[in-house]
Amino acid sequence: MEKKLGVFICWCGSNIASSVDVDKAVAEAKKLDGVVHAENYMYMCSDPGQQKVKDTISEKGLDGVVVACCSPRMHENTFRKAAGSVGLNSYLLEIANIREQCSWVHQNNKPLATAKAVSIIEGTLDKVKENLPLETITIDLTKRVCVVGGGIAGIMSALDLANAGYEVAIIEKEPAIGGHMAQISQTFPFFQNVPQLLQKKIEEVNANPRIKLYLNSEVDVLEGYVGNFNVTIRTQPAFVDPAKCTACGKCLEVCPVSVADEFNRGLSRRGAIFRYNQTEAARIPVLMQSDCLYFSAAEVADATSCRACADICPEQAIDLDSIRTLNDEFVGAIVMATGYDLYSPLKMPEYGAGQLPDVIDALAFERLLDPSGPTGGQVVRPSDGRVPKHVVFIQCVGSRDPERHKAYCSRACCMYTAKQARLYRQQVKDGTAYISYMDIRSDSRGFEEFVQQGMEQENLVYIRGRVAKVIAEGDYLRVFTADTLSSRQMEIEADLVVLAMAMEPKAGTRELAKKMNVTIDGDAFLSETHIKLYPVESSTKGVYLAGCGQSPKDITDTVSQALATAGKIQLMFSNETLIADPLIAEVKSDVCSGCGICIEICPYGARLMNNFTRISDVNQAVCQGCGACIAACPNKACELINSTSRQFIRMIGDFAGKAEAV
Amino acid sequence: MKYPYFPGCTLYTKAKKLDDAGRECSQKLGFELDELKDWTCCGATFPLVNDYHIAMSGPTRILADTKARGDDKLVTLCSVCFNVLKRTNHVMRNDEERRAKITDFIERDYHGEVEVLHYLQLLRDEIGFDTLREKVVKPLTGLKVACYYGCLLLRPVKEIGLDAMENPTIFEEFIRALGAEPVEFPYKVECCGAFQTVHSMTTATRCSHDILRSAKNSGADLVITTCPLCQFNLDDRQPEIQKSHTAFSAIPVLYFTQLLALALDLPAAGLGFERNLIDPLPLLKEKGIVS
Amino acid sequence: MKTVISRSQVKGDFVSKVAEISGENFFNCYQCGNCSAGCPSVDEMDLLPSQVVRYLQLGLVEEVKSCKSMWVCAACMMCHARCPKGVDISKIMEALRVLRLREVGAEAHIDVTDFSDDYLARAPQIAMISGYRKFLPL
Amino acid sequence: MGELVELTGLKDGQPVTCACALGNLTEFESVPVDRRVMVIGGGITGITAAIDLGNAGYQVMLVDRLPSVGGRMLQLSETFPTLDCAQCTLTPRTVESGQHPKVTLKTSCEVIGLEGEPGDFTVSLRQKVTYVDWNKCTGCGTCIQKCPSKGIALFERDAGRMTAIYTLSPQAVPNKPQIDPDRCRYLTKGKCGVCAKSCPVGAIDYKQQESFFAARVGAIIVATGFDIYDWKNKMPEYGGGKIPDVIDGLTMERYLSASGPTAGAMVRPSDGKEPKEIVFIQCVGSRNPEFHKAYCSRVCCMYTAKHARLYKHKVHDGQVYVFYIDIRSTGKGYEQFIQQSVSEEEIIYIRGRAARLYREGDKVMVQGADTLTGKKIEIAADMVVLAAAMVPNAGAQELADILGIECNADGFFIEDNYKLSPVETGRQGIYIAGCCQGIKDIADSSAQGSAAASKALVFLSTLRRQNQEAV
Repeated sequence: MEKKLGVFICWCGSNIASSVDVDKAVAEAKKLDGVVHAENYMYMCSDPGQQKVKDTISEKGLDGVVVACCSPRMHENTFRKAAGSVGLNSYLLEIANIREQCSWVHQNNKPLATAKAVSIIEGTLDKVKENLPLETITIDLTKRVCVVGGGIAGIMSALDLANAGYEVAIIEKEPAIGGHMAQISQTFPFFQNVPQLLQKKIEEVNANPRIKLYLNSEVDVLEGYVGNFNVTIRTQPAFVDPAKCTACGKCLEVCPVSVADEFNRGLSRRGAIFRYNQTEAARIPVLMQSDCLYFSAAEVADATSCRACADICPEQAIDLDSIRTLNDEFVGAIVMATGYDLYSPLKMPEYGAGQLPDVIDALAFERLLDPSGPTGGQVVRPSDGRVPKHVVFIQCVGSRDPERHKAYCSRACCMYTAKQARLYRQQVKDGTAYISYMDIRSDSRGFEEFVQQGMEQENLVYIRGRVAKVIAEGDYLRVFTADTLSSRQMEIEADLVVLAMAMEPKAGTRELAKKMNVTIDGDAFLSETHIKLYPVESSTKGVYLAGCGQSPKDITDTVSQALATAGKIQLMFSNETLIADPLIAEVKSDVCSGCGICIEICPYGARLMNNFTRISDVNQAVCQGCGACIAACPNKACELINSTSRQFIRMIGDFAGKAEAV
Repeated sequence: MKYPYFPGCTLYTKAKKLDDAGRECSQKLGFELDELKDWTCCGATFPLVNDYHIAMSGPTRILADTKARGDDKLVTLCSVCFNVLKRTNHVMRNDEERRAKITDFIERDYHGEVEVLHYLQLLRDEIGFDTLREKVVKPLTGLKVACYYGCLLLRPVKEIGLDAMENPTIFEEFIRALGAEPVEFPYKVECCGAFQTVHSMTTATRCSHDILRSAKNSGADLVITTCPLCQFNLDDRQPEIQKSHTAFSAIPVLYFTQLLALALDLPAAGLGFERNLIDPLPLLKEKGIVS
Repeated sequence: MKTVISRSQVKGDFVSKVAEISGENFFNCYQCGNCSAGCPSVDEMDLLPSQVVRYLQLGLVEEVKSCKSMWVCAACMMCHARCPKGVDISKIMEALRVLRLREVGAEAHIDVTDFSDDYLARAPQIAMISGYRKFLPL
Repeated sequence: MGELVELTGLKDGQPVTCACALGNLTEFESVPVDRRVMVIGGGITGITAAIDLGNAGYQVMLVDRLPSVGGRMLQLSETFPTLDCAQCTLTPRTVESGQHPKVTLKTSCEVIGLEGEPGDFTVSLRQKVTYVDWNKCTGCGTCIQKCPSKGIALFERDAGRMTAIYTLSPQAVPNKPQIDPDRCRYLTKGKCGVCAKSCPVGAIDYKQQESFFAARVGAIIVATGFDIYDWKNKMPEYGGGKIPDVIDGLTMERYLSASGPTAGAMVRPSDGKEPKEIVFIQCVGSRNPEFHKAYCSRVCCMYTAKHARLYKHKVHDGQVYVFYIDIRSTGKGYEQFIQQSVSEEEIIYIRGRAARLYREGDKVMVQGADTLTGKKIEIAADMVVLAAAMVPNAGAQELADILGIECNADGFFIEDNYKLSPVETGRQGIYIAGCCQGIKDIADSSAQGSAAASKALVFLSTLRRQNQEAV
């Protein structure tokens, strides 16, 4: 028996109505076979708009509905919910996209746009005619979370989730949590002591029984799907046994190796066995395999392998032969808090970074300011330890440079540069701080005031112009710049130059994103689903984003985002199971020959060979309804429920027909 | 091995020494510079506006001639000619409309088939600096050389692509191959004032002074260049510089081919040092490079 | 003295012509000043390179036409090499020069008779030819 | 606050005395107090928090002073940097908040008192008079069509007109009208009553009295948002609102909006002509510690660039000038948005404040300066748009006093720690989010809304665990 169909056409303000004649469309729709009702309205998605749909469904007893409006991405759920609320199976409602696919692309041809809109509606109607009523699928839910990245974003997210009663595993690449925040001296705009702030949080993490730390670890493999992820974690060998080690420090003294210390941005040197940083959390030494002679000896012939640290250790806490370990974490949700790196100064040869020791990046300057840093908080020149009297801070180094580097603004640099310059001037009373800038971006509460105070109280000299070149002349640096406000070319003789390097996604983000099957943008930042509505949701259900891995931002905004991910996960965990869309692949068991091609092709691992029946089954929870198997199946044994080949051929027929007509 | 060669006006006269040395060295290094027949001036400046087609017809003709000989490479010694030919070639390859206009006008068929090479590039990519090192007879040991690139050998990077813009190294590698010691100096890619020498002499003088001072401060005994215009500015501006900056002491400015010739033990007499305003011979003698 | 800006002047013929033959979009420039910071000829300039672009953005034609900067530009292309927005100012300077030199009754900016014999004896052809191209009416 | 004393006597289950209150309060009170949260402010931030909490299974009371939720975002045309239509982005959320089984809307409603302690607050509220019985009203809109008295529309920012009985917008949630007593002929002159006559369900009630009720909740989220700085009275140099063709940014949004008073046609207020030369002035009242606000309003740079772009989409031969001090485009994709706008639309950014505006003929003369050329600039514009400073909504200080939380001198609510607890206040169980804590854009606001929700969830679930352990 034929379905009673209704058509609802949205103006979307003038988005659709300006190029599609909505009244004509209604008239045309009414003529179509099976249509018992058609109308249009300014905003069908609004309360009254949805009410119209509901009322008509109940009054006219519709058993098929087409809403012609924007992309189904926007409002399919809205209208399906509405239909469901008045007893129509929501899968009998379909969206005809006449905005993105019609009105927006045919803005100066109203008759054609209208005709196309009608044919889109007709095609969708024909689809609805063959749609089956469906029920949603329920999926089990593991109420545990895995946080990738132990920076401040990961810490805050983990703490909230753990405090809400859920078990959390933090995976941190480095030997200690804290991330880049641990390298920073003080905050803007209130000059708070960062180590103290951070230490409190790290202690909370360590004290929390629900949080499990995987240090020196990375995600090896991710399997499964929302609610049921299996994360395999690769942990580097722990050469030092924390249970035995008393942190006496003897091993540090005997190690013959000396390399640049990454944590101090190369301002100090360390052995192959060393303390990662000065925080209490990192008091147990770590051994860097790549630097250690014991391991390099293996390659070099006639080299006697060094065991100095192992031999000196009074507790026998060092085992040079320990191996890396693999662990599995079974979780329902994942937070990607992978963070950032600074763009390499080596990419800016005109500033001499890498060649001129007194040209350093901003994080290195933070290390100089940190009382527990390599200089005990004294700002001195790396080259000769002199106190610099003239410091030039250069902003937008690598940022806002679409031609050669990064097109985006790194957001935090304006503020931390102002902070660093102010701290420098507070320390070196007779010093001068010059800041080369293009636009001062102090845009959050209290930021503008902070920068203005810097000018008034510490007499920061802001020079509006990009620096062209930095060269060494004698024992000082010559900075070639211009002040676009006084229209002068300038040369500044400086003792120290600090580069506010662009922030870029942490090295390896690209590969990790691939593993987690999360989409990234052109700069390799993790992509959110919708910048306004779903700012912390990734492209993969159950995987959430926080911090600078998503885009550069300051600590405050990072924390807000981290807390938001915790909120989203808590509400996901507030149910016992998850609901999934039933619009997935199905197999005609009588046609399937069990060739297994679909199993190869499925990107989600949703197709499995049933060893008993020898036909290929569909894992309903995993299948995303992408249709790859349908295309691949040589026997046409797979179909997408409610998107069958029959339905599509009919739709194409409709469009083709109209195409000839136009 | 034979390479089609375009000397250009200046190398035929004022910069003969650059040309002679280049040719003689080529024989020692086992390749031949085969001069194009009846070549014309390249125009000396690449037209920077896109409606000045006539200025490109000259260089295009030169390139078309090379193609007509059945060659696919063209070697130059002069940075200016190199830059003009290379950029013209770039237009021929990438700008359909302008290419058509110009080739129609000169009634030649050319689509940028020829590869324009600078002599330095030839040494690096075709001969190889290692081979060069082996062929060196008289290593220029103990000679501290400031390698001055200037503008036209490098910029615009996207079109020239000979080496990096900020920190090029080809010239230093060349000098090391000769057994001399290149000194790093921050002005090696700055401008000498170029053609402003005929318009705003002060510009040329100031620019030259910055470059020479920087080279001296970096401990250089002499400066070498690939460009007759740079050589002219850096060499001939020095008396004037000394007037305004009494502290400034002169420093010889040579062509890279002249040093190459010395290293290959060609007679210094034939290298035209007498044309240098600042005579390099005392220095070269002191260093035991010429007796 | 105040400057009045209007639509007609911003989109004036001269400005459009400069944009056309230089092939550069002035509105790509965000006035960071990098070009002015690295330019070797600034000492002889009355407008900084970045300002020349700025004046063209605002359509301040007279100031641009009469500025010295275009004549002392040595076309060293350092500005373009370092421009974060890829603007080639050497092309804009050349465009300004040729438009001035193409004007009816345009004056010569160098005079060969000024040059001493021994200067001419030593100055390379490339210098002279470039000079003629850049400074003499076409 | 005399009534408060007796109000605090109110207990669970006590029916709400006011007929115009919407939503089933008994359902709200059907769960224990530690599963109830109140969200004050129904903008994008509040709605996000409310829906998050509702989806987490908590009963939420969403309170707003205005007759419908949606807040400022509903007034916007299209949003940066994607140019999505604001209506299309927000209406599904407003609708969801109205239909969500666990969210109770309390609009035209104000918080007047707070008692109790974290985990068990008793909030007293005033239900304002609407002169319409919302329980009877079906939102058919007949009254609005029939109402004879027209006047300036709040929602349209003076750009459009509305009737004395009105809903804020055609998409209002809840879609129930209320009467503006100052303009209603019946309430002012005592005769008319057209709405009462035309109402099919007799929902109009001219005698309606304001009423009070209390609600017990475990936690409170404050998201009261922002308002536009009163430049008309405070900035005579920009015409003090006397020059018709000088409008502020939010008004410009209404002109650009497809559902706005001009249905999206770009015309100027004075004579309905299409402006060919339009000047945007940024930092109007912002970054001005001497006379106005010391802080930066953060979003003006972006929405001005957006305005310029949308204007050019409508007026292809128009010329845009933007007076600015610094261009601040720090969000994801923002810098690229501005650079693209400038290059493609040939927008002229002039670095300097405009000093003064005055009218000459039908032009608005703009006196400014360009600090890059070092010139004093004058432009004869057809229209001028002011990116006026954004300020916390009126009554922020009072609300802070009621809730016992802190406000800074500018009236922004102060968080516990700027870096690590951006949404917690000095008082446990009370959280802040969105522009009331500091001006921010929609993306950051909605993220903070979720963050505040998370904090409330953590606080209440921890509380429950402790109580269970205590038992």
